[in-house]
This record gives sequence, C-alpha cells and structure tokens, in this order.
Amino acid sequence: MPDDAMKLEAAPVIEHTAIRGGYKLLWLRAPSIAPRVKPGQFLHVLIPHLGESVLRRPFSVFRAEEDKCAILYKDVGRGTRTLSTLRAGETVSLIGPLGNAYPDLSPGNYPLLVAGGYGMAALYLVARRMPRQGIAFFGGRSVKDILCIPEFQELGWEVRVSTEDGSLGHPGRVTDLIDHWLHHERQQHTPELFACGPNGMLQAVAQRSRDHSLQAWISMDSNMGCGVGACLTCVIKVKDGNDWTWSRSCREGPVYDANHILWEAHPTSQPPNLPTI
Amino acid sequence: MPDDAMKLEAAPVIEHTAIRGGYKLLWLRAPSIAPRVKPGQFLHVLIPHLGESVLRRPFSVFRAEEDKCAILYKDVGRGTRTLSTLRAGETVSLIGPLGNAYPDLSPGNYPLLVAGGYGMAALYLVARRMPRQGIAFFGGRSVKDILCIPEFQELGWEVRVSTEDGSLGHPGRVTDLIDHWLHHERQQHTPELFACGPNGMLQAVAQRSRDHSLQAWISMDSNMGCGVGACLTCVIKVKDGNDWTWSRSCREGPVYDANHILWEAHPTSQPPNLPTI
Amino acid sequence: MPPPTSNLDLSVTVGGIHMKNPVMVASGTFGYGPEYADLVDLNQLGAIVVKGICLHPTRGNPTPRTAEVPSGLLNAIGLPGPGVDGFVRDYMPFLRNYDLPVIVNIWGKTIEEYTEVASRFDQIEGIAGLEINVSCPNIKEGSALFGTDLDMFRRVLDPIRKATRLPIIPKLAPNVSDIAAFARAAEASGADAISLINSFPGMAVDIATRRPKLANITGGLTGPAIRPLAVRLVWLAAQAVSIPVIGMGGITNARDAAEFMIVGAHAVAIGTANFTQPDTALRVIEGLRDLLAAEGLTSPRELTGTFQP
Amino acid sequence: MPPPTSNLDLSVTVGGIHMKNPVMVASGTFGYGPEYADLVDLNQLGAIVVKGICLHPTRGNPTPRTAEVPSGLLNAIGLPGPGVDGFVRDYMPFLRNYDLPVIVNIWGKTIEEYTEVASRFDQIEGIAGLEINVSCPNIKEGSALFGTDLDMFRRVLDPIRKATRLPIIPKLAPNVSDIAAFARAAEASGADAISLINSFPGMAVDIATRRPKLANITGGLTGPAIRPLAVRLVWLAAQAVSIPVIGMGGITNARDAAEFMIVGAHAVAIGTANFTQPDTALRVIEGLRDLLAAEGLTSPRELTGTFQP
Ligand SMILES: Cc1cc2nc3c(=O)[nH]c(=O)nc-3n(C[C@H](O)[C@H](O)[C@H](O)COP(=O)(O)OP(=O)(O)OC[C@H]3O[C@@H](n4cnc5c(N)ncnc54)[C@H](O)[C@@H]3O)c2cc1C
Ligand SMILES: Cc1cc2nc3c(=O)[nH]c(=O)nc-3n(C[C@H](O)[C@H](O)[C@H](O)COP(=O)(O)OP(=O)(O)OC[C@H]3O[C@@H](n4cnc5c(N)ncnc54)[C@H](O)[C@@H]3O)c2cc1C
Ligand SMILES: Cc1cc2nc3c(=O)[nH]c(=O)nc-3n(C[C@H](O)[C@H](O)[C@H](O)COP(=O)(O)O)c2cc1C
Ligand SMILES: Cc1cc2nc3c(=O)[nH]c(=O)nc-3n(C[C@H](O)[C@H](O)[C@H](O)COP(=O)(O)O)c2cc1C
Ligand code: FES
Ligand code: FES
Repeated sequence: MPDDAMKLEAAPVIEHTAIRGGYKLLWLRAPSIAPRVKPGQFLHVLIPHLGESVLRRPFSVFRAEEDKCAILYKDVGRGTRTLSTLRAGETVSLIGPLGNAYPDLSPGNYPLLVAGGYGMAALYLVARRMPRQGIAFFGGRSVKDILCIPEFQELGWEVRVSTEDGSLGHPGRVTDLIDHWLHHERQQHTPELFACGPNGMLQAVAQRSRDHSLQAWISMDSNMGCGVGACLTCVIKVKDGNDWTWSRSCREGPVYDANHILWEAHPTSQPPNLPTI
Repeated sequence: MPDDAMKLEAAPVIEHTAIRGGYKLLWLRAPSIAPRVKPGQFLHVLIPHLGESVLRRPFSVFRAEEDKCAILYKDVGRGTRTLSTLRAGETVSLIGPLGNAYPDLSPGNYPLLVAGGYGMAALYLVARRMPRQGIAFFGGRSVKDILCIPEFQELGWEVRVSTEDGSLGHPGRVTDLIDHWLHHERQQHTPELFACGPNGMLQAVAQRSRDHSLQAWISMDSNMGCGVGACLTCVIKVKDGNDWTWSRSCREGPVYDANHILWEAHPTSQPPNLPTI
Repeated sequence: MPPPTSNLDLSVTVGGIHMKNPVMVASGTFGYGPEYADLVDLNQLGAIVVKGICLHPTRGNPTPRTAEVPSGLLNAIGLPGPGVDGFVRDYMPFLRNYDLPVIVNIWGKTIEEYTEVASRFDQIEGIAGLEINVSCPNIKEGSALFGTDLDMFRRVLDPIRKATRLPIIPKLAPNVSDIAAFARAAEASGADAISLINSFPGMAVDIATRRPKLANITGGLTGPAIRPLAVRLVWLAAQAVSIPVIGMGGITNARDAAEFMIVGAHAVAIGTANFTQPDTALRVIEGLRDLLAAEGLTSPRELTGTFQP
Repeated sequence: MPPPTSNLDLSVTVGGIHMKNPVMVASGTFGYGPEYADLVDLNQLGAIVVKGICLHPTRGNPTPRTAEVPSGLLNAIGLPGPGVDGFVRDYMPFLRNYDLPVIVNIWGKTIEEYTEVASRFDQIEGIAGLEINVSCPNIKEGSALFGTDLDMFRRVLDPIRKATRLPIIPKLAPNVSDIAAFARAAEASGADAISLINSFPGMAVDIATRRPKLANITGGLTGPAIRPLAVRLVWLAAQAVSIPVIGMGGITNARDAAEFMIVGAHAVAIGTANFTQPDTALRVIEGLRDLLAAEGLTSPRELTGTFQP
C-alpha cells in the first residue's frame, strides 16, 4: 500500500469533549489512517444516526499521534449537531487521509500562520510539524471564536489575535495585524504564509501575497460529495497558464497557492443570519 | 378537556432497561397522558434520531401510574433498534392515550388472558386493573419470548405457559392450554377472554369463542400511519350487520370482539426469516 | 433583533378564499376535521382540505395501504369516504363550528361524476372551495388519469367550472413531462387557483415474500423525499400562470414552506408531516411569522415569488 | 441454516457483457476508476460505468454543483470530462489492468455528436459496452431532452446502433409519463439492454439569500429518496421488453438491490451510495450471495422477475 493511499476505517471514539464557543474535540482510534496524516489533510466522516443524510462531512485533522487522531469541529448544522451527541465507544466511519496537505516550509523562510474559524484546528498540526516556529495570526468575530492559543504557545509560537468586536486582542481584522508586521517587523525575514479560514480572510491573504510577492498557501473550504475525486462537486476555479480550469479541492486541494485561485467563482460574503425557524 | 381526549406530549425518559429476549422497558414522564390511560390503549411514539422516518410507532401501555407510564417493546426493526439507544433525560414525543381499550369484565365472568409476544405487555395493565384475578395463558416460540410471569403472579394471577420448542411449560400452542381448561377445569365458570398477540393466536382465540360461544376481546396489530383516525392506514375488516366495513384499529380498535373480525383480510402466517443482508 | 411586528399580517386571499395565514392542511392527511381536533386548534389553520370525496360512499383499497420508505411514505389508501351526503351529514355540522375555510377535495370515476359532485357542493353552506383531485383513472375512457392526459384534464375541468360558483382549485398530478401546460390549461378553464403537487407513483417490495408492500402494488410517494421535485414543479407552474398557486410536497417546517413561497406559492399545505408531528402546521405558521418579522416584511405576499435564479 | 453454496454462481451476462456478479457502479458516482481504487478492489465489481464522456473536453457547471436533501442528493455537475481522446489516453491504460468490464456512458449535444462518439469508441480496445445518456438537451432542435421526446429518442438511437458493434445500453430518463414506450423504443432500435433510472429533476432554495442551492438552478435528485419511484419504473420497463434491464436508484444494500431484481432487473448499479459508503457495491455482492444461498438459489437469474403482484 503506497504511503499516501486513502483508507476506509471504522474508528472507535476514544474521547469527545466540549471546548469553547460551540467547538468540540473528538479523538478517534484510526490505526490505518492516523500515522500517515500530513498537516492540512482531512478526514471524510460518516456521521452516525444521520439516517436522512447521504453525504459524509469533511474535517481537517487537528491532531494525529500513533494510532489516534482528533478533529476539532463546530456545530453549524444538522450533521455537526448530530456528531456532537456521539459517545465514547461508538464508532465512526472515516475515509482518510484525504487531500494534498500543506507543502513543507521552504528553507530559510519564516512561517506565518493565518487562521479563522476552524482554521485554528487545521493549522495546529502545521504548527506542530513545522521545523521552525513563527507567528500565528488568529482572527474572529469575538473572543469565543478564538481557539487553542495556549496550545500554539506551548509549541513556541507567538500568537497574535484580532476580534471584530474587540473582545480579545486587536479590534479589527486579522489582516491589520499581518499588515503591521509586514510594514514594521518584517526586517530581513522572508515570510511564507499558511492560511485556513473563511474565504474573505483567504482572499485578503492572497491580496497580501500578490502585493508583497510572498509565498502563501491557503486551504479552501468547499462543499464536498465523495471526498475522493469521483463526483466533481468540490471544484475550485484556478489559473491554468493563461486559461483556467476546475480543480478538485478534495484531491488537488484543499491547499492551493493563493495566487492560483480565481476568486470570482468563490463568494467571500456570508449569508444573512435568520431566526431558527 | 374531555377525559378521553388525546394529547401530544414531550415525555422525558425516566428509566430505560433491558429485559429478556431483546425486550426493553422504557419509563416516561407524561403527566398529561399517563393518568388517563385505560388498559389496551396505546401510545404513538415519535422515535428520536430516526431522521429518515416519517411515521411514529405504536406501543401498548405496559404500566401507567400517576404521571409516569411505561412501554415494553422488542427490537424488531429500524425504529425499535433506534429507540433502544435512548438515554435517561432525552425526551420522546408521544400521542396518547389512543385506541378504545378493553371493556370492563362483565359481572360474574371469570377472566382469562391470552398473550403472545408483546401481548404480555399489553395485557399486564389489564391484569392490574381487573376487579378479579383469573388465569393468564402465555404462548411463545421459546422461553425467551415469555415475559413478566412473576409480575402477573404477584397480582394473584395463575400463569400457564406454552412454548413451541418446549423450552418452558407445555410444549405446543397456547390454545392447547385453553382447550384443556375449557374441557376439564371450566366447571361453572363463565369465562371472558382478553387476548393480544400474533394474528394466528388471535384467530385461534376467535375460533374458541365461536365454538364455545364465549365473549372474547382481542387487540389487533396493524401497521399504523397517523394513529388518530385521519389516514385510514390501519383498517381492519369487520362485520357490519350482514355486510362488512373497514374499521380504523387506531380509533374503533385496537380491541375488537373476536367474532367481528373477518380474518380473510388479515394474514395469520409469518413471513420467512432471511439472513440480515 | 427582529423589527416591531405590529404591522405584520399573515392573512392571504387565495382564489377568493380568505385565510388567516397561508398554511393549510393537505387532503387525506388530516381526515375531515375531528380526527386531530384534540391536538390542533382548527381555528388557527389557514384552511383545511378534507379527504377526497366522491358521489357515493366508497371503501377504498385492501390492506396494507401504506409503507414507510426513506424520508417518505407510500400510500394506496384508495379514496375511501362517506360520499357527498355522508360527508355533509357527518362532518359539516362539526366544521361549521370553526372559523376555518373548508376546502373539499373531490374526485370521480367519470366526467359526469366530477360534475355532479361539484354541483352538489355548490348548494352546501359553509364550503369555501373545491380542490379537484385529477389523479384518478377515467374508467369510461381507457383508464388514463384525468391528470396526466392534457385533453382529458381540460374536458373534466370545463363542466366542473360550469357546475359550481365555488372557487375551484385543480390539483396537478406530478408525473407529467410538462407541468406548465397543465397549469395553463387549468387557468384557461377558469380555475381560481391551482394546487400542487399530488403524490408521485412508486412502489416497494417485500423481498422475503416477493410481494408488493402495498396491496394495490403501486402507491403515491409523499413526504420530504419528494420536496426537491415538488419545489421545481411549483416553480415551473407559478411562472406559467397568473392565478395563485398552493404549494405542497414534503413540507416539515417553516423553512420548507418558505422555499415553496419563494419560488411562487401563495399558500402551502402540510401533508405527511401531520402524521409525524400533528402540530406541524402551527409550528410552520409561527416560523413564517418569525421569518417575515426578522426581514421586516408585513405580508406573506412579500415572500411569494422572491426567487433570485 | 443456508444450504451449501458451492453451486452458487453470481455471474450474469447482460446485453452480451459477461459480469462476475450483477452489481455495477453507476456513471458519475465512481469517477473513471482510479478515484476509489484505494478503497475498492475493482476486480470484484460486476462492471464499472464511467462518468459521461462526449466528443471534446468539457468543463461542466459553475458551483455549487450539489446539495444534500432528505435521503438524497441534488446534482448539477454538468457533465465535465476529458472527451473521448482524453479518456482513452488518461484512463484506459489504468482500466485495462483490471479484469473489469468497462462500460462508457456517452452523451452529446446533437445526434451527430452521439454518433461520432459511439463510432470512436468502437475502435477502442478494452471497452465492454456503451451506456447512452439521453438526459441531455438537443441544442440543435429546441433543446428538448433526447430522453423525454419519444421521436428524438428513436432518432438518436438508430444512428448510434449503426455506428458501433459494441453493446449499447440506452439509459432511460425518469420524467416521462409512459416509461414502457421508451423501453420498447430502445429495444426496437436494437439496444442490447436498457438501464434505468437516471436522476429526477428537482431543485432547492436557500431561503436566506432567495437563491438556488445549485448554480444551475435545477439538478437531478438521486439516492434512497427516489428508490420507490425507480423500482416502479424498472417494474414497468421490464414488463415491456425482453432485453435485459439494469436497475438503479437509491440502492444502499443487498435488500434494495433484491427489490430491483425481483421486479425484473438482471443487474443493478450503485450510485449515490458510493459517496456514503465506498464499499457499498462489495457489501451488496456479499449480501446477494447470502440471500441466494439462504434460499437455495444457484444464480441471480433465479431472483430476477420473481415478483408476485
Ligand atoms: C477541507 C475541509 C476541512 C474542514 N475542516 C473542518 C474542521 O476542522 N472543523 C470544522 O468545524 N469544520 C470543518 N469543515 C467544515 C465542515 O465540513 C462543515 O461545517 C460541515 O460539513 C457542516 O455539516 P453540517 O451537516 O453540520 O451542516 P449543514 O447543515 O449540512 O450545512 C451547514 C453549513 O455547512 C455547509 N456544508 C454542508 N455540507 C457540507 C460539506 N459536505 N462540505 C462542506 N461544507 C458543507 C453548508 O454549505 C452550510 O453552509 C471543513 C470543510 C472542508 C471542506
Ligand atoms: C396497537 C399496537 C400496539 C403495539 N404494542 C407494542 C408493544 O407494546 N410492544 C412492542 O414491542 N410492539 C408493539 N407493537 C408493534 C410495534 O408497533 C412494531 O413492532 C414497531 O412499529 C416496529 O417498528 P420498527 O421500525 O422497529 O420496525 P420496522 O423496521 O418498521 O418494521 C419491522 C416490522 O414492524 C412492522 N411495523 C413497521 N411499522 C409499523 C407501524 N407503524 N405499526 C405497526 N407495525 C409496524 C413492519 O410491518 C415490520 O413487520 C404494537 C403495534 C400496534 C399496532
Ligand atoms: C395517506 C395520504 C392520503 C392522501 N389522500 C389524498 C386525497 O384523498 N386527495 C388528494 O388530492 N390528495 C391526497 N393525498 C396527497 C396529499 O394531499 C399531498 O398532495 C401529498 O401528500 C404531498 O404532500 P406531503 O409530501 O406534505 O405529504 C394523500 C396523501 C397521503 C399521504
Ligand atoms: C454526482 C452524480 C453524477 C452523475 N453523473 C452521471 C453521468 O455522467 N451520466 C449518467 O448517465 N448518469 C449520471 N448520474 C446518475 C447516476 O448514474 C444514477 O443514474 C443515479 O444517481 C441514480 O442512482 P442512485 O440513486 O443510486 O444514485 C450521476 C449521479 C450523480 C449523483
Ligand atoms: S468531493 Fe467529489 S470530487 Fe471532490
Ligand atoms: S393509523 Fe391513521 S387512521 Fe388509523
């Protein structure tokens, strides 16, 4: 079996605990998958007791150690709400490891992580495996959207936070922090960006990478069907020479060079919030 | 609200325990329903986490005390399997009390209960509320289909058991026991039968009631839709003078005079067992 | 934070029938009224459409009559009922006690029967309108469904229109290639509104016995399984006509109802969901109120047809 | 206690295509072969039907391309693909490594395109047959679907038949009032087998934005939601023809597959369920083996058409 082959595995729940802001941490025993996970890859999870649902749900790998791996997920809808009722001992069907993972840091480069939402989960494994520590920029609406600061700090990373409501760190956008660093602290560093978060944040990162000609890697979130490259649901519009093409974010992605994304196909605005009716 | 009005109630699970032979006992807190349940009535239960299912499932009331009631059910399929995962504290949507209940024992009559399968659950409440104790005849394929013997005995009922494989009590059919009683023990008694079980057993009871012109009440099991009389799914073919009519077993039933049923419309054979594929 | 809802009025008028709100209960899923009255305050419903009625009492199909399937229900009840006189005698006195528009779903085996039933109801006090169920075979003419043959569809509607002054609401059958043509034909025949969709023909088999799960072999599929099919058909029908459209098919909550209204429905009907949760219609009404309030809208009409293709 | 299964042989021959077992994977749900090869031993499948191929490379629809609905999936992928040459170049070398019948699902925008694609594949080594996807609009003639207009259906099949010696398997579209007529037309055109059913047209709306959940507005409904509809259509089609029928629509396990075979299917295809459980086809094969063994049957043919209406 090639080391990068995906596997289908019934993974017992080891531990399932609530973090902050509606996030939960789910530890699974997956000996055929966990040892081979690379940072930025994801698992395609069949949520149990979701009888009316035909699709799995993709989740980035937050931790992967020996035969165990963990996902950090937020209750945003039907599937994740059902997932959150899972008890230790129950098993979950996984497909993984999936996706292309973040590339290694280029020699001599200085790593900057940019995370929003579940991006903090996706990038934590990047931080753990990175040969060199750098700065992690976290952005969110408010303090409850900011996760894992101590975990990143324990790894020796500096964490800089911004919240739109100012409830933690800099009041405003995470890109303010990045811009400030680029203009006043960059010095001789050649930064390399690793980003995961809402499309709006990713596009802003892509903008910086163009303006300052920096290498930036971003993980795109798109709805997925099969997760393995068969259904062509998850396609992202990317540059292809002077032309463009659809790229399967479950196979060729989810991680892309920020400058290859054609954003017009990927809305960056959030839909309005409705009352739960 | 008339005393017999049905109610829709979200009932918290008080206790959920496994009995024998795949049966489970589920205690629910249902203050608006429990106090008004009559023996033979049923609850229409919306099974939680059964997202692909549009129908409730009917279950006879096994116990009803103050604001609590219990059902005794067997895992026979998708819904009951899911029901069996329910934990204390979760709530279940109930409609009840439903159906017409067993009539009171006619003065001077001697009560005989005839139960197969979940009929032991349905008839236990009859036994509890009966002004006078009699004999309870239980039939099943094997010992694991026989439930609640001690519970009936505690109420002062004599319990006579038959199993087809002879693993408990008389080897054979429950009707053998009834016939024996009718021929050798009846003496001056005017028996009145209350039966609940597979159609085959109920038809055999109807036969006895015709042959010996005995009053026999039987609870018919039919698939149900609405449970309240609106959808016309649950109809039973019954005599109507010299003619016949469809009777809604969720409203006019499930309890009928055994002599009113037109059996040709109600198969008494069990489908063959298949491997679970 | 929703804006003040004081000026929000849920009432709608559909084909001349005034309703407190746009949420009805669908024919065959709510009986004739009394069945659910313990659980649902009938005065809160937009309207009730009673189980299909034909000229004379009918018994319907043998059992089993329904089978559960994924996210849906197959039914072949077979239109049992008390007939016109039985319905008027047994149920109208009860229904007249409520402030509730009563829409009678009618059917027949021949054009003459449809016409006769329509004219009989024309005389009855307390009936708000007639929904014409055309998903039945014409036994006189080769048993094609009145609702899948465009010519027969027209030929049954014209005499019904002449036979009654009551609002008539043809209920479209789903298994046609061009739903818009049937919608236009209904409008041309003088229908006051159209309703859709009726159940989709389907079947299920018991693999152990090799026998159909319905005594009638085939039956109609309803419930959430058909919602995406129904939403599309309502969208196509609503674009084809200017009379109001009543949308139904798998509605379980206010979000589902809003989907139908956004693509062009003026009112919606709750069917199979009544069996799952008898108070579905009431929860849909509440949810629509919250949705309209949250968006600062003052009437369901402001939701109807707001689809942005 | 199942009897000895030694004499049980799962193999079937459908339209001249010999398969180890009657379980195929459906077009568009299993890619071109490599995508699931890590998870599923392709040598165990009855056959693979690859994603739809037309003459030239195509890009397909904008996103979003799928939306989950109750017990089903809406898709409007839009038939992206590498074209005939790209497919032969990029995937046939891989597929030839397996002992697996390769059925190519072909489509076109005009009758000429269909014919051209069919004749091109006639020359390619390692192809077992062609499934003809007629659920696409004829852009030359008013964009009615080839699969819903009986005349156009015939007119596209006849030249395809002449253009190739490979077995051809027209794949019927579901949204027609008389499926039997299309089945008979396929047989009359010299088809070696028919397959059904393709996805049902549907749509879903995001109520917050009022926009369709699919960029294409409408899409095809698949998955368990459509199974009762598909079983009925397969039953009707199988009674209408004497060529073999390949049944599909919402199959998730061997019980579902048996339903299709009992009503007349000689083979079945697994579609959407591959996304839920990639090993579904393998589990269906095992389950059918157990079912046949338990009943003492020696071939899937003994299950086909055993329906007792
Ligand atoms: C590569 C990748 C990695 C991800 N990693 C994480 C993670 O580590 N932690 C985390 O909390 N979330 C992660 N997500 C997002 C997660 O997949 C969705 O939140 C989840 O699928 C929502 O499912 P639901 O049923 O709860 O929501 P639904 O009720 O289905 O819908 C709620 C929202 O989720 C979106 N959604 C629904 N289905 C999918 C799907 N199949 N794929 C993507 N979005 C969908 C819908 O568009 C909708 O906006 C990741 C997504 C991708 C594509
Ligand atoms: C009045 C009445 C009282 C009952 N009381 C009890 C009881 O006290 N204890 C008990 O264990 N069982 C009782 N049952 C039977 C119980 O309702 C069924 O076992 C249950 O509905 C099966 O659901 P399921 O989803 O597990 O099975 P499914 O997977 O749905 O099917 C398994 C079997 O159950 C039958 N079934 C499915 N749905 C229904 C339905 N809505 N109504 C009736 N049968 C159905 C099917 O025909 C099939 O044979 C009663 C039934 C009736 C009509
Ligand atoms: C058990 C049952 C009985 C029905 N009876 C009728 C009927 O008598 N006349 C009619 O026009 N439609 C009848 N219908 C169709 C419904 O009115 C409605 O069109 C259909 O169920 C779709 O809505 P739903 O998916 O919300 O159930 C019936 C549906 C069910 C489930
Ligand atoms: C994502 C997706 C893509 C599909 N692509 C094709 C296709 O290219 N050609 C075709 O004939 N059918 C296509 N289909 C239809 C399937 O082959 C099958 O007919 C349908 O999905 C019904 O089976 P199911 O319910 O098991 O999925 C596609 C279905 C899906 C879900
Ligand atoms: S999700 Fe199916 S191709 Fe990516
Ligand atoms: S179950 Fe609906 S009428 Fe009895």
